[in-house]
Amino acid sequence: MSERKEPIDTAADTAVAEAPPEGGRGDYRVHLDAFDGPLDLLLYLIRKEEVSIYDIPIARITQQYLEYLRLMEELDIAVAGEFLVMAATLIHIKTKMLLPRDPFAEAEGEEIDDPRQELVDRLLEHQRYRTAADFLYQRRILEGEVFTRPVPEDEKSNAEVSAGVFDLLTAFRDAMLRAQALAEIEIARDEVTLSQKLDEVRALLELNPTINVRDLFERAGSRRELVITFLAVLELVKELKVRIHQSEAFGEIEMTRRDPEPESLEATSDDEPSMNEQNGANPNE
Amino acid sequence: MTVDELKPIIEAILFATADEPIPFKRIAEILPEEPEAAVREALEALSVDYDARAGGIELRQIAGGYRFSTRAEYSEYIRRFRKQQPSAKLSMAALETLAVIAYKQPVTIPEILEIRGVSSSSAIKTLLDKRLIVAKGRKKVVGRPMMYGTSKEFLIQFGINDLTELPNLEDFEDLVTS
Amino acid sequence: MTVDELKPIIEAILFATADEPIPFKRIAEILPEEPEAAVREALEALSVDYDARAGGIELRQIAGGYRFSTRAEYSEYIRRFRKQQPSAKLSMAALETLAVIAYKQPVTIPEILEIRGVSSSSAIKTLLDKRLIVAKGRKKVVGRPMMYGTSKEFLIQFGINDLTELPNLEDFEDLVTS
Repeated sequence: MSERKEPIDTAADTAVAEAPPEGGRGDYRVHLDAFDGPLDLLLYLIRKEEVSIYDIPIARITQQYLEYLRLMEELDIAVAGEFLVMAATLIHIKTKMLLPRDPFAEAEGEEIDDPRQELVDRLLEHQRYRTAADFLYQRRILEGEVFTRPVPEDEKSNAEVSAGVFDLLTAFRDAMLRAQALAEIEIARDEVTLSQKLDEVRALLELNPTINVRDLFERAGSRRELVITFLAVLELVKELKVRIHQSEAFGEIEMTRRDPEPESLEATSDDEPSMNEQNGANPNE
Repeated sequence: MTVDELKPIIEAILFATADEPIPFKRIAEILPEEPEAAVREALEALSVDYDARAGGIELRQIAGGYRFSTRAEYSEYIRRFRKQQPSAKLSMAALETLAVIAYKQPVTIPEILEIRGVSSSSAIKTLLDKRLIVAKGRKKVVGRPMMYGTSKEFLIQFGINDLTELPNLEDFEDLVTS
Repeated sequence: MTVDELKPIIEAILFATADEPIPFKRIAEILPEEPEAAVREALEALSVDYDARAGGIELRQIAGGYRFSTRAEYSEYIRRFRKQQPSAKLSMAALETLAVIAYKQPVTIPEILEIRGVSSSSAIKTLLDKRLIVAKGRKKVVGRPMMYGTSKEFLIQFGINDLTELPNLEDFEDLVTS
């Protein structure tokens, strides 16, 4: 059963406990939804039957409890596993109560275990916590009547939080989710084709006559883009648009633009040759 | 300084720090030349002064610190003035879970389930979101579950100075059986 | 109401209202059953009371309204007090940076940038100032950037014994998915 979401109200709680369920079907639903777990339902039944919590007529209460479960199912209220576990516990206690007591143990004056004892202890403990919850409820209401000096607006805009470890976890999770979303956008953007990559490298070569090939590969945002970059470089070599060279063994691999057109050769002759000489010293094509 | 000289200094500090309860230690640190006993005496004298005046304000000890706040009997006027709604209520499930955590802390989710007889995860989430509880490390058992305890915010929102002020759980028994 | 009955109400209202001075008219509006003259008399009596006490606070008429403020002679103490910063209070940016460092340590500034998507240098400075993080040597990559991790102070302020006590995503899912 889901937890109650409505605000606690002591008056309403008494209503839950005392209102007879012999009303319309709608009333049943209201009452049944209000039980916050099997212990709650049991306490309600004990109060309704006006029996002592220390001497629970287990057969009668078990029967009532099972009737309520049936009713909940009939009304399509999801019966949580905890309610079924309690049903089994009740039936188990009922069976134990029916067994004849060990006459020898009784004769020897041994303490006879009441099969209900554990359940009674749990119910009492649960009751105490309910009362404690009521106490907290009252305290919070009282404290709500007390006001402090509000934090000035200028301090509020730069508000700082006093954080706990779960705030750290939440902040970390948010940052990771954001990073993931960003990465996905980037991957989507980087789904380039070979012809796009070729255009991109050609445009780069227009700006820089010599390109470090490793830099070019490192710019790839994905494995797929890396492969496409590699294919683009091969294509340019094949088209005799570039020359690939490595100045020393295991050194940087560079790619230099070839300028076969006479007019562009002329245009670039002033700054190009020195570069070509340098790089061409140890051609590794 | 005399107690009468210390009183207005402390009053000004507490007044200027808005809604945060200030621990005694932090007040004493501002006045390093003064003996701690004198500072404490001034604080207590100040509190007595405010009680004697029976004005609109009182000096209270809360969440291990000192804080000025208005007296509860004037809340209606302030609410009228601020046009402010009372803070959101907690569900019975959340309050019960909070009660278990307050009395059994540090306590794990399985232990809370054991006591309440019902899963309390969403109540715990609510309490964490409202900063009423905090994680208190892991329990050294199989699975190393997270332990939870109440926060300073819990003390503030429930008007408690420290956890020893909570009534004994056993004292609630009378209410149970009667 | 008598002036003595009005005084604490007005005191509570002025105390619980933010820094702006409250015009007389607004105070009178909260007490529609009371004659304006009585409200004004109570306000003035309150002001006289505060002057007579010569405490840390005074009730001043300023910018056409009434406002409590601390007396100028105690400003030095308030300044001193505000300079102390022993708390784990953090801006959201600093908290998120701390979270990334806590969960990814040791981690470099470029790596934090990668995750957060924004520059975190000033947040890192704040965290270093608050001693929540410490430098953990340089990473053996190009540029040899500094690596950061959480400090012992971090463990103390967040109330955990060691980093394994930090909640993980499963702890979080336990709370959400039930």
